[in-house]
Amino acid sequence: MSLGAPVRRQGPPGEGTVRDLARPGRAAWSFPELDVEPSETPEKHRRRQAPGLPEVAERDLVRHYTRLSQMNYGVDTGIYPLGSCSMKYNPKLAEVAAAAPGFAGLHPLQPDRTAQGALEMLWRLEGALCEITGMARATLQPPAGASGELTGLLIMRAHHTELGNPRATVLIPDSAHGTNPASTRLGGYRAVPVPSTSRGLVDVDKLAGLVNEDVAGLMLTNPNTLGLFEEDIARITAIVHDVGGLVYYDGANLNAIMGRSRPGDMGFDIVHINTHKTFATPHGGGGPGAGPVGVVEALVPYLPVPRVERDPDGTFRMSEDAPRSIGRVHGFHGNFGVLVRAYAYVFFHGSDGLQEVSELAVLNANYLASAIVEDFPLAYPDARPMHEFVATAARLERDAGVRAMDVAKRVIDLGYHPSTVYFPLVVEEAMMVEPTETESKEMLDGFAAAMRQAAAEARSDPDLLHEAPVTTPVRRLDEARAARHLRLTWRDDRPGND
Amino acid sequence: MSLGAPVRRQGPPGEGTVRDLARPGRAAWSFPELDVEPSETPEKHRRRQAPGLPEVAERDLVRHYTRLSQMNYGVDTGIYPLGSCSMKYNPKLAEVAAAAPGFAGLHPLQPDRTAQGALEMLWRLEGALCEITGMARATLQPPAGASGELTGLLIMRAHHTELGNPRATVLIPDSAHGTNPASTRLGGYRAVPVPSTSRGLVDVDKLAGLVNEDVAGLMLTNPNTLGLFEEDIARITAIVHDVGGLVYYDGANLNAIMGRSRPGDMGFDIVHINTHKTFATPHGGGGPGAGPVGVVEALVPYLPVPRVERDPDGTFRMSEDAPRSIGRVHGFHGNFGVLVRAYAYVFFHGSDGLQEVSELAVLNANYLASAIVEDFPLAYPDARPMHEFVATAARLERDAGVRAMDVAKRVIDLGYHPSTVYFPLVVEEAMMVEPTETESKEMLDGFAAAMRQAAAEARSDPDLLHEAPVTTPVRRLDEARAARHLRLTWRDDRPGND
Amino acid sequence: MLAAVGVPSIDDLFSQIPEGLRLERPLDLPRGVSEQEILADLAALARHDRAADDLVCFAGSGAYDHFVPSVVWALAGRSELYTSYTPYQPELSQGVLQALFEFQSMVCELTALDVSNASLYDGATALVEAVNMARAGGRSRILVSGGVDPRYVETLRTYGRGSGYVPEMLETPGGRSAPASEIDPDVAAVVIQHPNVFGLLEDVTAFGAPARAAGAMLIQVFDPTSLGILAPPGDLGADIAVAEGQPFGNRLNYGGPYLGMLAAKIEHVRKMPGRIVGETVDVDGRTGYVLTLQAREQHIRREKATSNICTNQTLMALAATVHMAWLGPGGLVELGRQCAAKASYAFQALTGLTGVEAAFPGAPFFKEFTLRLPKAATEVRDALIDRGFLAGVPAPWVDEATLIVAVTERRTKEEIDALAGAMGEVLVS
Amino acid sequence: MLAAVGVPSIDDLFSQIPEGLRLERPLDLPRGVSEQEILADLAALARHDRAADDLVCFAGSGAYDHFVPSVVWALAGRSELYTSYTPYQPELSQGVLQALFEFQSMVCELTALDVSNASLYDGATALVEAVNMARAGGRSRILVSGGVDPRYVETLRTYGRGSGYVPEMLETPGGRSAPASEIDPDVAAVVIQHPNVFGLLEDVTAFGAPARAAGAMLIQVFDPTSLGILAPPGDLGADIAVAEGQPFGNRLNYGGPYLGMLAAKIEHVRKMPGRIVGETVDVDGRTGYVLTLQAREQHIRREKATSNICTNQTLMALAATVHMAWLGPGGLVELGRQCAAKASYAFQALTGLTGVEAAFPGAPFFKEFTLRLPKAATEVRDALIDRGFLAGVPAPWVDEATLIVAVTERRTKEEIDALAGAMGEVLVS
Ligand SMILES: Cc1ncc(COP(=O)(O)O)c(C=O)c1O
Ligand SMILES: Cc1ncc(COP(=O)(O)O)c(C=O)c1O
Repeated sequence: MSLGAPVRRQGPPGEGTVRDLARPGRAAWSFPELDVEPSETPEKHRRRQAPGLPEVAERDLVRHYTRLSQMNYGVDTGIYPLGSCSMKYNPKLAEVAAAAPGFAGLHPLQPDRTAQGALEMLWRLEGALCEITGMARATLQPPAGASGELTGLLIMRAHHTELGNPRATVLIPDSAHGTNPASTRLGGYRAVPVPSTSRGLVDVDKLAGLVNEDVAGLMLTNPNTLGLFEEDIARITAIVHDVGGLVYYDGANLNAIMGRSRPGDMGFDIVHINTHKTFATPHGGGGPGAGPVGVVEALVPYLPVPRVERDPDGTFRMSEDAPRSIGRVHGFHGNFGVLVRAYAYVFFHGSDGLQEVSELAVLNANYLASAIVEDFPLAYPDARPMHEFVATAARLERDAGVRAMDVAKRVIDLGYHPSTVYFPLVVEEAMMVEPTETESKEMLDGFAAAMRQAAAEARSDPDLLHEAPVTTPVRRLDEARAARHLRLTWRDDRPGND
Repeated sequence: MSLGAPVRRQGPPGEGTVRDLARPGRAAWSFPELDVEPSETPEKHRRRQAPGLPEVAERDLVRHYTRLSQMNYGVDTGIYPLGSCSMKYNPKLAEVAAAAPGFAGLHPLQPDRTAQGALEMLWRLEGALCEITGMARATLQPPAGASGELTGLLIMRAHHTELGNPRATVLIPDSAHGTNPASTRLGGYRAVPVPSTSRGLVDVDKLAGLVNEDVAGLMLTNPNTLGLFEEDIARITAIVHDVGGLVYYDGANLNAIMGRSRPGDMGFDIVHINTHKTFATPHGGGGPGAGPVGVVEALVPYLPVPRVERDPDGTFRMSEDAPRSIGRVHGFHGNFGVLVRAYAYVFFHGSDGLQEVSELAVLNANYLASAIVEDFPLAYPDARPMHEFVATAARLERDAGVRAMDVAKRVIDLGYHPSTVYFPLVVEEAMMVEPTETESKEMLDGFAAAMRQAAAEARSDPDLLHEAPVTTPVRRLDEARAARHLRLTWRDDRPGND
Repeated sequence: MLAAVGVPSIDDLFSQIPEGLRLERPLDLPRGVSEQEILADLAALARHDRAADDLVCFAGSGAYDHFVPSVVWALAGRSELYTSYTPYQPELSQGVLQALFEFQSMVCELTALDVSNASLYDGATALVEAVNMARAGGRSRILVSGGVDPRYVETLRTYGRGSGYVPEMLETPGGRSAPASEIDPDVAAVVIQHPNVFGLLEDVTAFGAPARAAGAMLIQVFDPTSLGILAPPGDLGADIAVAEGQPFGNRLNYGGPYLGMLAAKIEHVRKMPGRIVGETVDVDGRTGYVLTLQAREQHIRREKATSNICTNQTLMALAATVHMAWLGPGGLVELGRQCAAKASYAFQALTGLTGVEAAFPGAPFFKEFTLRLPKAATEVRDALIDRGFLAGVPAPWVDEATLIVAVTERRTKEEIDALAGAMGEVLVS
Repeated sequence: MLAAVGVPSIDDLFSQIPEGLRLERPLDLPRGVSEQEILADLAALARHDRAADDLVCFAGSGAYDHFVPSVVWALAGRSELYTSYTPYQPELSQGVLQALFEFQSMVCELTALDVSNASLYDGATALVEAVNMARAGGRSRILVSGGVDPRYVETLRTYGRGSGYVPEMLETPGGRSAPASEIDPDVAAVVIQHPNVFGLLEDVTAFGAPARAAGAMLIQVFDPTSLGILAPPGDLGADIAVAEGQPFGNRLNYGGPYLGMLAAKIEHVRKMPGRIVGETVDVDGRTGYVLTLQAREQHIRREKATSNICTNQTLMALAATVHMAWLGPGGLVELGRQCAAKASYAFQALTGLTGVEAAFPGAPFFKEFTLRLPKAATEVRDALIDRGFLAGVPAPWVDEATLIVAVTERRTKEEIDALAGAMGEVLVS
């Protein structure tokens, strides 16, 4: 029995795209009668024929997208234990807070004195994030984690450049998230992989061998992408600092240690936070997020502009004046609406609540790990995982020819969203599970039971898994064909026709 | 293929009631720390043990009720052609309008000068309703149609009482909606049925024979509950007026004639309007609605209090001063929030739009009737139906032993909400269909195809219909058992256990 | 489509309307406007109101400014529920039906009574329905405590004209009901409100005892927010309990839509008005929910129905269901505790003002209390509006000087102190 | 649960954290509060802002006060969409995936280009991505028209530091771009904004011709609201077109979350950044949607990825999808028509004021225009705020006197006349 609302096939294959609902002359739009003289668009600038948008009534829109929504799974319908993604329940109060006209209706270029509330909110949130991470100041401008990474790397670059040499490489553990190396390249650096030990931790000796004057810094997440705490973190950061390098903290896993430990105290110089992970701002199918970046005192001058500053008289302003700043990383002030939700989450939970969030996240992950370990052993059994763990289906693969993806698809038929699979890349048949603090014991038990059932079925009836899912609106989709016969808009002809 | 989002079984039987999700110590609530001294509840007034409400987290609530919502069919998911109910698409703008703090946060007993906006809205809406119905003044207080009926009957009673004799009976066509006779009794009158002709219209000669000094009035809807326009309405109202009776217009079908004809011009003295039908205010699973009642000049003194009045200086007030009023029919001012939505609908559509609404409603009904007439003949084929029509499955019943309800259940499996069945009671195997103006031709075609398919299957494979539905979260429910082994709360033991 | 119908024009579809009755002119209303314009129009109207968000609200008397958690409308607003109709096809309506079953269950948990219906229009009309239930037994007279909200009594009086009774009022010396005496066999019910219109706690059991001994029913009007700390109607001997359910999940909305709650002893179930949901099983044995005992209702029983109600307040009941589940036992107790504590703090603060007196000294109350002011209550109230407070509701039916003040959990100590300060100024000015 | 895990206490779960690194004190933040308090706190903050609802908004420069129909968030807010993640399990994500496919389709219909991705962060970062696409071919230089929004140029400059380029600015005599000349083989792309930062219409084709002849790409920054009446980027020869998608479905939100749109010719598809949805079929031949060409992305290609973007602005893209479908062709044309007409009316009204001049007399514009004022623009803007208007955005990077004014379909003739009146007063005072 599932505790959520699994996504089920709705019988008839559905009505196609919104364009298939269109009928000439139908319309949902309405505008006031034009109350001034129409103006002439110069001949040469005119559009020749109106764009091929669908002609539909509001009623058609509502039914179409309501139907589509029912073909989608979200945190509001059940557990969403994607490792590394921290899919938490999003408290509804944040939505009410963000809808306030004083926030939603504010133009980004309004003069500061008409936006004091927004500025104060940003100021307080920056302060809270600095306290949580142990940083001196932070920018709230980066619109997502990856953007925060690049911002951090550009700060790193600015720092080294001022010292005369931007340096050439950035060290990244082989288990790192893909955005780390990708951001590194965009920061103008070459990514050099740092091998992990058999215990899944940074190989400190090898690291020592890798550092040199060419190394701009090291990017790390702690707990790392395997969900393990880098116990030697103090030595690690010291090693990098010794050659003048900076250490970057990928905050995607910050939700494991809030109130328990702080990146700043571990020796990190730059920290980004994924508000949409740590602070439960809704992912909305893949975004928006926000990726605030905190830095130590010495790096403050490089933070992007504009920044929120507080004048002695208590008024707030957006300040552009920061000659050593890397500049702006977003067209305006970042994803403000997301930051309002992060503020709501942070101050609703408070110092005690945030610590509890991390404690429960770690407890839930360990409880779930222990519930499925028989069938899905930990990839790195020697260390205790924190808020997430990486299990492996390698044995099932060997014994029954059933792969991690097959298990995931079967779990879907059993009513749950499966874990991340095949990440981190360094683990074969990886299943990376992060329940987060918001799941109940019953839900964890239900999910674990589904995983164990899938494992048992893998041995008794592997085709059940190979064929899965069978209950969903569509079954396994032909991704190869999607890439071979590109149909990226409704104007391209269908992949069917080949 | 269905154009909506049919309700489908979600696989696992579900998690039971919200109480089954409860765990001791779990909670969703939060309140500020009490900032004053606690007070003592006198011993004898104290509750001994806390009520057995469920202990659940907000997350549990969200998933539970989200899941329940997905087991429900609404206008937003597809056509809802319940005859007499006028289930129209509800424009989303009305929701935005009603949420304005100036409306949603207003206390009903605030002094008038702090509620001028609300009062002006009510004043304008009353004016519009009077224009649409041809009445002199109206009360917006009745919270639903039935309440409007009773209000109207009490006005009738007050009128006759002032003339010396409340009179004893009210005439009601045999095809009338159940609330008419029920309200009549509560108004202190005996309901006397008026027979219909074979053409489905009031039998005027019989009516003439029924009227006398004992008759307080006649209740009628026009078009009547069979969807037919009472062509002799002028004579009918005259006949009643001749004996000093009043004629009451049940406005449930007003949506057929807006801008085309007005009850006032037909000779009606009292009119109620179902805003949740005619003006598309959402039914919310069975309510709320609003049942404003308009009256002719002579009956204005009897309207309920308080009433909105406009002073010469343009300010508005709630006036209690109306000595001949029947009094109040609701604790406050009626379903204000519903009236805001009705206002939005009325003034968004305007004079032209409202007329178009009626024209399309009638066109859609006639189109749909013609599309299924082969299999489901009109109960009264001689007259052209207006916004709704009553077909009959009597032939299917005779030929194939398939009843109207079986057809309805099969239509559910085909992805649509069926029509009203077994109403009006005067028609055997009645299927009363009201598509409303908001359905598209494609939707009407899809629904008609489903009806025809069901009729064909009734002959080829009747069990398919007897067994239906098979796709829904639950199949046909044992209503007899529900009434025999009452389980009306989770504290009663289950009907299963017998 | 016209072709399929076989008529040349739209006008032909209206040919049944006799010449003389056709409206030959457009309706005298503005023409249709755009979404932008109608929203601007209504927003402009709403801006002419001063709502509980900018006036600190101490007004009660049947409608209260309680906190509505964000989750309530996030769920009650789900469009599959919001845009559905009365669940006549249960297979397509299990969401609404199960939620109503949960509503009934929680109302019974609150009231310690056996059965609840699926909502009525509001508190006042719920009382009318309760009285109709009581009178269904054949007895006629209705005795009503003077502590019952006058708006409820007016509503009773209105409907009594049709049903043939006049509510008979009982004295309330000191603001509280004396036991209803001289109950003759024609008394169908005695009605009491607890906490009463003055906010005072009543001795419901003592009030009801003689009546019940004489075979009349005891009807209690209750406040659902009080039932975390106050003994429930069922324990006080009520046969039927009714309430205004607004405080659970519903904003003030200038008086509606709210919801009427009605719960009763099981023996009265077949006399109950409105929809009732029951649990049953489907042909495969799956648990499901249906509207049950429909033989009570107008669409089946017509003039013999227990009530004429059809459309009710289901959506508000759904909101109340989510709110009750959000509260749980702990939250409901805390809610009552906070209302009571803040009300008594406010009572101390206001009666501490020179010239302000408790209307009923020493009488215990819940979240509302009654003051006698040294000036006209309306005058004081109006002056306080200019200072940003909705100080309460005057009770002209008592006298010029009486003001009824309500304090919910939303009010802070600061707000209460500020009200006291402002009232102090107003009274000396 | 601790038992199952086999540890005696929560602390043991954190034992891996070395002594010295444990935070031995609570975080220096307020303790948690109730929902009621956090909502009150944020509402109080929001009340310190003066939003577009009470200031009549003539500010633009990249973010516009367009009308967002009620239906947009009623649908984009559906929680199954709202609380879902990147659709890595397509069988559970067809709703989001199909909606994004429709988004891509409509963006291509708008721009007359072949392919669109599923959104980027915003307009400025979309331009950065477009430049990265252009530079992927090996060429290095980026020439940028002086008519491109300076905030976009600053953003380019920031990211250029990492990627190794400095945007080179081109002259804009009279506020408009001259054809980009002297294109050497190292020029990767020329960038133009049309309508440009001053609101003026550019001759995109002429500007791009020499560059394209020299094998460089033409990148156009466009305004989606203009494409009902203005020729689309595809017809003007753009290889890549980017835009700030905010006007479709998104409130102003003090600058975000918005969405970046990026569309291109099909030959560039494998260089595109971010997610792209493709249609395919499932094992039963049913049509379905998946993320495709993922080999471009960071989670597969890591440092070789075309971009580092992971989380994007899907939710905003869903809102834009609903808004575009709400508009349809007719609505989009009318939207453009109204913006243009009201802007030119406002232009007449304001340039009619003594001392106020058009910065670029006679140059055609769309919904935005640039004025030269007889006083400091910030001073005038501030004075008008006290009169209830957000009169526009000063352009100090041009000079003290320059004000850029935007007029959307939401502005009425009355509001425009009132602005003109008020500005007249301010200028003489
Ligand atoms: C470990 C890690 N780092 C970085 C990121 C990138 O963050 P975003 O998706 O917000 O750009 C993610 C997101 O999945 C992540 O899990
Ligand atoms: C013809 C008719 N009259 C009266 C009513 C009662 O209206 P309400 O349900 O609003 O009380 C209805 C509602 O179904 C109806 O169809």
